[in-house]
Amino acid sequence: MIETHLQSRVYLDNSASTKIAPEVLEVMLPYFTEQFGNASSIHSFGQQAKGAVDEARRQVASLIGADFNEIIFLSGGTEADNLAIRGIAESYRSKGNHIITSEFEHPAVRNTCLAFEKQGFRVTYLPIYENGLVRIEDIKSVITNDTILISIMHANNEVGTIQPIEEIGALVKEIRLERKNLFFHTDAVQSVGKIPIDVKSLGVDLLSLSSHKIHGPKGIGALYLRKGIRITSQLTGGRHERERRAGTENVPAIVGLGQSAELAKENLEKFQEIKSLRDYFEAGVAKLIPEIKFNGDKEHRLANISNISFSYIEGEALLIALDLKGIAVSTGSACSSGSTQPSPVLVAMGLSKEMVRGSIRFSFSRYTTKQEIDYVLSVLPEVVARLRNVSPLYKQAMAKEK
Amino acid sequence: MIETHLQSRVYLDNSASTKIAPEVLEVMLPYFTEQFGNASSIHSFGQQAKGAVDEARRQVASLIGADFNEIIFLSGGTEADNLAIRGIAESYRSKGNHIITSEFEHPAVRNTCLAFEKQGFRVTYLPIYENGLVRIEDIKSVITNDTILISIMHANNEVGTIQPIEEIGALVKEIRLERKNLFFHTDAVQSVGKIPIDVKSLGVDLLSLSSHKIHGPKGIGALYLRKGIRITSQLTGGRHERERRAGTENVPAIVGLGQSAELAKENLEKFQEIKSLRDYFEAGVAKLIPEIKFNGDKEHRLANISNISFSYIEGEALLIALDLKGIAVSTGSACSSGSTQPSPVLVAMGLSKEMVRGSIRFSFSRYTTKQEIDYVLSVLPEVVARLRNVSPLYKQAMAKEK
Amino acid sequence: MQYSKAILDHLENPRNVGEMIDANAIAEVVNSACGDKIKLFIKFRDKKIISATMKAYGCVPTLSSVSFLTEWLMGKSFEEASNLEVDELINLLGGLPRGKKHAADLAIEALQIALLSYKPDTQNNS
Amino acid sequence: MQYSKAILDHLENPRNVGEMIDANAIAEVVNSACGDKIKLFIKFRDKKIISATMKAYGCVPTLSSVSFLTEWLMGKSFEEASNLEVDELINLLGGLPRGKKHAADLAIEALQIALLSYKPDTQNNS
Ligand SMILES: Cc1ncc(COP(=O)(O)O)c(C=O)c1O
Ligand SMILES: Cc1ncc(COP(=O)(O)O)c(C=O)c1O
Repeated sequence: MIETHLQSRVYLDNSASTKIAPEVLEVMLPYFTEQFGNASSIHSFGQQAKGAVDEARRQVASLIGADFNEIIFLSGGTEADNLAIRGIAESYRSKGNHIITSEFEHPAVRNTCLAFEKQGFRVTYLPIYENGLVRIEDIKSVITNDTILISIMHANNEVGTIQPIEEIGALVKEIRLERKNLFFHTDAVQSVGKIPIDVKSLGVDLLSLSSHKIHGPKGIGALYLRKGIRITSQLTGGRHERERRAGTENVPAIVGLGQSAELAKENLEKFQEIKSLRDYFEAGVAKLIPEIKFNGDKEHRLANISNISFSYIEGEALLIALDLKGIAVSTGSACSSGSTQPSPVLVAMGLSKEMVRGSIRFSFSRYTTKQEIDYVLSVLPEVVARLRNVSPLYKQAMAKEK
Repeated sequence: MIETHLQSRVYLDNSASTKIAPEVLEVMLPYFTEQFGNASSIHSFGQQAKGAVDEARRQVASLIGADFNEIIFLSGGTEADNLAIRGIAESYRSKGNHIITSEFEHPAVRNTCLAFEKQGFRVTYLPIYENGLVRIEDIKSVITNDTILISIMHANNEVGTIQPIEEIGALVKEIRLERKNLFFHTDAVQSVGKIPIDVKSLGVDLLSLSSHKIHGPKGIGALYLRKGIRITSQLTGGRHERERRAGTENVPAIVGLGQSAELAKENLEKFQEIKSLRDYFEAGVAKLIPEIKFNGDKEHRLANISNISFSYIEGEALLIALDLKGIAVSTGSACSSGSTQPSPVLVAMGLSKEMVRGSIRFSFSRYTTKQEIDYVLSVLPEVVARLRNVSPLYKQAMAKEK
Repeated sequence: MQYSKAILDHLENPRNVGEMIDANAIAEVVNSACGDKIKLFIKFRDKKIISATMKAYGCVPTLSSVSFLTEWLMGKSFEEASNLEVDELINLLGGLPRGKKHAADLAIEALQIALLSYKPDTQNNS
Repeated sequence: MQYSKAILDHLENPRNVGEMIDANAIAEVVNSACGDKIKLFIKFRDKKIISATMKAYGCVPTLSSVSFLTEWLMGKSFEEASNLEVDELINLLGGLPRGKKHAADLAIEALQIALLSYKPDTQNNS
């Protein structure tokens, strides 16, 4: 039975990772088989590889309005976040020891900030309100002369809400008229390629992106670092990436990231069509299934994410039950070794424990079709009903209503 | 003319990077196209990816005699060296601040040690003698109660000499009977897959390896970390790799590394055949070209590296002249912005400036053929003669001899 | 999570769902750390279990463990039931992924508490 | 290093290699930082350069710059030769990779020093 489903699997977990675009894999292949030189080598094998890396750098820079030399290639979004935070904190430590971030960040930012707390930094975690957005007044009220870094993600990976980065960027610029050493980083791993991004108009100094979220290969990403900002390298060794990040260039993956950036740019408008698909999906769910809650601001939200809490049932059970029907989604609930680690993002948004446990993220891509959504809508109500029927909480709730 | 050569290019720069084995690419492809799940996802896409990562971990562990859980996947040899040194130094800083390494290490080790000197660590750089080997007595004489880490590479990337790792390992074990917090790391990026390696009999606690040196993909490597040793994670974020290294698993590359490890293991004996090819090459060069010097110990040397200094000419010029004949090699001389950075490895071996500048590394792989070597032997003498003819140093030398 | 076929089958087809009004052994247990909850209802007749039903909230193995249990209990004596241990249950389920053993713990806890609640004297033979 | 076709051509086919015994303008220059070395020999007749030869040690653009120079100088007057600037030489070579400009600097230095050594009065017209 599982086999049958596997043939027509519906992948709605594109915020976790995406399928590589065929055009991307195609341009990568020659760099595995023929042009396998080390991009630091002087001979023609090396120079061909270097040329390809340069071209990819242009493609990535162009997607986000950066200059060629402002792009640092590295192993992914996690490393980009780490280099941004560690690199600035270590480099500007003598200018101040305060970092502002939100309660809402990806672990790559959150856990890195936590690590710096142990090193004598003070970190402020801005609250997130029910809509999943930070407030600019909160930033104003906590910023001090010791603040050297603000790191606020662009779009959230669990609910898709889009933060007011442009406003924060403007505030940072204003403050910087008086004190120089304040930098603004945004984790744009989820937003790059999904909404138009121009680093200059956003007013960010550093921006993280990751290839496998935009139909590129895994294990490659980039950090945008505005010209003139020094950063302490976190990987030392050869003189790669203008001495900001050592390690033999991952040429095929870099080429793939470049191509996926170019495709994402071409598809930016088309990507917004996903919104109507998502809205169609949400309308269907709202009609077919009672006692649910849509999480995250309706307006300021990526087109491709729908995060829904299903009362009375547990996310992992729903996830696996859907998986058995060939549908791949993710949950904000992870129960392991007898204790549940509820998504800090949803908790920060003020959801009850139970609603966090019952949350499921459906994330779409430009490859998602209406047929697939219809299939999900045909399966989801029955699966939810079955699990609720088993749930002792549901019975209680029913009883109370009566 | 360049085009003609490109058709029959001879790649003798396998210490810089290798061509991917067709069998490796083949097993990677499905993880790009169909099994593209995030290995941390709970659904079947994710579980298939996770299964593949586990299998690769077994393959890598098996190549070096390690246990499954002792392998940490990361972005390459550079990151492995960084995690080993930074991870141990940060984790055991309270036990001592002395690191022993050699004058002879890859920049990923050397520059990382240099970075720790700035952080209050004392680093001893062991001398390398003319044969390119460290001496165990030197280690004994510099080791103190403050020494927490010894990092000595297994085989050198420029001359291929193989260090007495087993002896050092035995010494470390002996010392550890009295004081616990001393760890031994070896950068085995060049030796893994080329000579049999068993971490237990080598007596190492940490070992770095890199996939693109053994016909695997670029951008992936592994650190062997002996069970029970704590290490400070250098990339914080999600709970990947048992919380030692955050970042979405690079599944296709990990699968490729696993496969390349398995192939390397199968080909270990066959690899020794390269030695006769290399010896044939060196005999040919010695016969055909006067005034050269073979660098590095004849005995304790990888089968696939030949490092030769050609008097009176400069490495880059010879390299490019060979490249024009379709032959890819590398040089220990890099002249940039008007100053030459001579290979610290060859300098440490006591070579004169000029012999360092005139050094060329020829590095073979299991794909190198006798025909290719014959082609090189037919071209090299004429190219060397041409450049010597242009060289004012050659004239002088001739004159002196008279 | 790589779940066994048995566990997945119980997730897709949970057995004996419901609250039994005339049960003579009942338990309601909660894992306070993770919030998982199990209700178990058992009916003995002539010293043998003749039916068992359940309700469960929580992750997959919690649901499946107790669903499995309601079937397994059929026809068992009090003693046989009370001798079931966690490891055996895990075996019968085809194994559990790492970090999920607590699900079987909770199911066994429910069983033990239900058996404790069983009073043979008040046994209803109808 | 992506070298121009012209530079690679001069590497493969260096022009006018050798030391000229009857040169009337000579230079020997060394870049002390990198060790590159150029010897340049020029012969004037009737105020025009009628031949130039060279020897060079160093990286590709050093060799090619001076090889190119020995050809370019043919037929030039003293003034034309002394007006050649580094940037023009780089242009004539089809550009140089970043970090390699010093090669052209050294070639021009050799030229300037050779011209300084030229004494029209001692000019040999044979
Ligand atoms: C918002 C955000 N930041 C960072 C990351 C980490 O990126 P990567 O998976 O490339 O390590 C992710 C994805 O996992 C993400 O969604
Ligand atoms: C001895 C040695 N160590 C470390 C490295 C770095 O490995 P990677 O190229 O995977 O970053 C290399 C190769 O460049 C090497 O030869």
